[in-house]
Amino acid sequence: MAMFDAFAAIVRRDLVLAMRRRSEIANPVLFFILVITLFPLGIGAQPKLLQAIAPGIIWVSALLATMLSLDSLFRSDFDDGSLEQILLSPHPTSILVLGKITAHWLTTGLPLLIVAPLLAVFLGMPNQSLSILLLTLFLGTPILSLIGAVGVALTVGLRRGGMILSLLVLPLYVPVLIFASNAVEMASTGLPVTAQINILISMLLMALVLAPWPTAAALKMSINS
Amino acid sequence: MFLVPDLVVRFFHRMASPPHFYAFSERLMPWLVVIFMLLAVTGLYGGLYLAPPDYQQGDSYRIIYIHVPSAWMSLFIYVVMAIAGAIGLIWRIKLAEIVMISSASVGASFTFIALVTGSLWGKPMWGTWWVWDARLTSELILLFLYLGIIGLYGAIDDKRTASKAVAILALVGVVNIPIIHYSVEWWNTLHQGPTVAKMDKPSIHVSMLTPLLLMALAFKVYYAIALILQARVELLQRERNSQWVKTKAVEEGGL
Amino acid sequence: MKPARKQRLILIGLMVLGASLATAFALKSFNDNLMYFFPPTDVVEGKAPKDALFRLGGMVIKGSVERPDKGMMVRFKLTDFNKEVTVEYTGILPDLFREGQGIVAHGRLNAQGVFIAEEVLAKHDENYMPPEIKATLKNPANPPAGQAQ
Amino acid sequence: MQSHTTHQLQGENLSCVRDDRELFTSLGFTVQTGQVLLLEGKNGSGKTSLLRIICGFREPDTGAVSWCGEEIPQSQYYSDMAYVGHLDGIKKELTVQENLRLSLALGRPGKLSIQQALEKVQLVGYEDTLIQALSAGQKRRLSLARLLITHNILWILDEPFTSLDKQGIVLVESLMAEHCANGGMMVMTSHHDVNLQGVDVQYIRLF
Repeated sequence: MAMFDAFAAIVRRDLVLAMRRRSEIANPVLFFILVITLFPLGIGAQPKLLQAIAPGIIWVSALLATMLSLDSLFRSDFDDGSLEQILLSPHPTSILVLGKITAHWLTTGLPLLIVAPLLAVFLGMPNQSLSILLLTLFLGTPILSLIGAVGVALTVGLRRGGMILSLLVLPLYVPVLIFASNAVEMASTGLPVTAQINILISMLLMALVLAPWPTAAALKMSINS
Repeated sequence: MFLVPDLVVRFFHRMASPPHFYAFSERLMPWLVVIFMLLAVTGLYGGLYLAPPDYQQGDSYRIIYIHVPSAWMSLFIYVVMAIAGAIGLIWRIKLAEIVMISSASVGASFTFIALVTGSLWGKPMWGTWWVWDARLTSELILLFLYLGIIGLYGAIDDKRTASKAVAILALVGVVNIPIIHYSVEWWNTLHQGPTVAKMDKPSIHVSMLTPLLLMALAFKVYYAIALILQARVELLQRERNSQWVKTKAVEEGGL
Repeated sequence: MKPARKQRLILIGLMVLGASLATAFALKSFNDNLMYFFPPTDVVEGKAPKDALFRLGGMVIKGSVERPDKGMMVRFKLTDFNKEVTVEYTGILPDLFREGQGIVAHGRLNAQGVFIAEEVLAKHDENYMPPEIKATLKNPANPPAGQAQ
Repeated sequence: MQSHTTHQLQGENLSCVRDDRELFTSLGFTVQTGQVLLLEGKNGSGKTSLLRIICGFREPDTGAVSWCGEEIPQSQYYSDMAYVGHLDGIKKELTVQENLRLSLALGRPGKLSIQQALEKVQLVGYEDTLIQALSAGQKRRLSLARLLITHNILWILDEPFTSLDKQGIVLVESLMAEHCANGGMMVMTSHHDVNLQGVDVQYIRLF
């Protein structure tokens, strides 16, 4: 199917691009690690306290790291005219946009999952909640990329879009933050978390279905400015 | 049978035309102000003087006559914005865009009032200025959504493009508001259950309910006034090159 | 354009599938307990977390409020009309805190099974009425509270 | 239904206001198979705005553009048109071939293969070169090669001769003439004089 070929081609292209400018992958991960290491320094190394707030710290840091990486989602395509070509494609723009978001998640969200266990150990998180932490990151970070795509599509044409972007995107991230960090917290006290996980799955599916539309519409609008 | 729909269609068609809206709103304004004054005065008199003190909260509960209508308006206005945004996106009616963007600052103000009064009420009642409870938190996030909309509109120079951007954002936000609300509610809850919306038997006494409803109406009319005033300014700014605005300016001797 | 139409159908199909799966998962989660809010019964039966902060909700048993060392520390018993839990709290209680009133306490259990509250919040109900009307109403919450003692 | 051999791009009563300035009003045109519409005018006269309206990026303040009798944006239009703007739309971290492959995936396969197209624009031997290493003229020719490998009828070109040398200009002109002779059509802007032999060219002058 030509439509899915186009989707795959976009994903492949963005992955190749990310490989050729590796700092784009490295930056969000480094930021993530850095922010998390700042907490013990700022709060003081009190193992009990750190352990109690570890899920929150990890998730807030993941949220900020994703938000900072959002700008790279459409920036270079906007600057060099590739975005115009994507919008003029006969294939549905939402599918092509979904391809870009997928690649973005693979290069910025997935690396967070890889370093998260290490950081969890730093913060003294109990082992039983580690798998739940990874599961919530696996389900939650794509939602962040999908919602963030709408915001960044709205602001990509602006010269000082960065501040506005955080104002647009962070409030919409609240539910993900609540359910994900709560699931990890509950898991560390040995409580069942199926409800939170089900909700995260549900939100991910909803975001997958809905987010590409406003993103495509916003890109069409942004290309004019 | 077809007479009424036809009239309604004609009315909306006329209203969608900027000069007609401008003229119509000018005639409407004094009436709205009078209605607002009447409602607000009777509502406040009823709420602050006539209504008895509550069996538990004493006189502190009287803040609901400001708090509750503001909180209702904050959500109501957001929904109006999203609907106006959708109309603007689909049918490209300029007036819908103007209604949407003019609502934003009014909505943000009501949200802010609801937050402040809620906080003032929370201190004596719950023992704390602020709790991270479902309604408070989602109201706060609602305020951020409003501020995001105002910020985005300000950041884009071309106002037609900006309206489109804001409409997309408002629609995304309206999908998210229930999700945000329920997420915070499950997470943690302290705020009391809804009072008036219980259809079977409102759990508020009639002597207290009547002023509350009067105040709610007064706030609605106030919103209409603020919206119209904002919309007129916005309209003149956008249409400053059109013939009717130029004629108007000459008539009023401004230029 | 047949292929284009076919693609669009596939796309719509996928979207419907995604949306219905999302709904299914959301509905499924409603069946689970999402409240991190435990009544005294759960605490007594050991269902509440042992080593973590949680919220305990219930009604303050009439006559149970005491200040053992005449200081800021308050001790009272909470009930859900089934089991009861002793709560200790040091600090200023909110206005609406009174006996027979529902409250929410945030804290953790100590080794003796006493709930050490870090925060006590009075949960006022959604009823607003003048005091004289309140007096004429029977309060259904009272008899069980009496039994609990 | 239109027959598949003749196509028509039509603009009716178009007007565009930008930053309070009326760029053009009640502008109309009709371009048919084999024809070229050349937009002329000085900088800021609205040429690019008109092209962007024709692309469907920008909405006209009045009027409409239609393709084969149907108002754009519509899906058939986007599989029949191709656009080269003043931004190349090519990724500098990718090779020539990778760039063209992506264009191919985004559109539908056209008459020429990637190799044939590179021969046409004289970029053979550069397949695996990163775009960073190409000159401005070579980049321009590469972005025009995109037009050759995908299926399209209407070319929309914004200053296609920018940064091309004399030889490049002649080359591109011949590609244009060939495209029009084979049932294509074009809408373009140009500062340079365009020499298209045997092609029916219409002019719109914007002020």
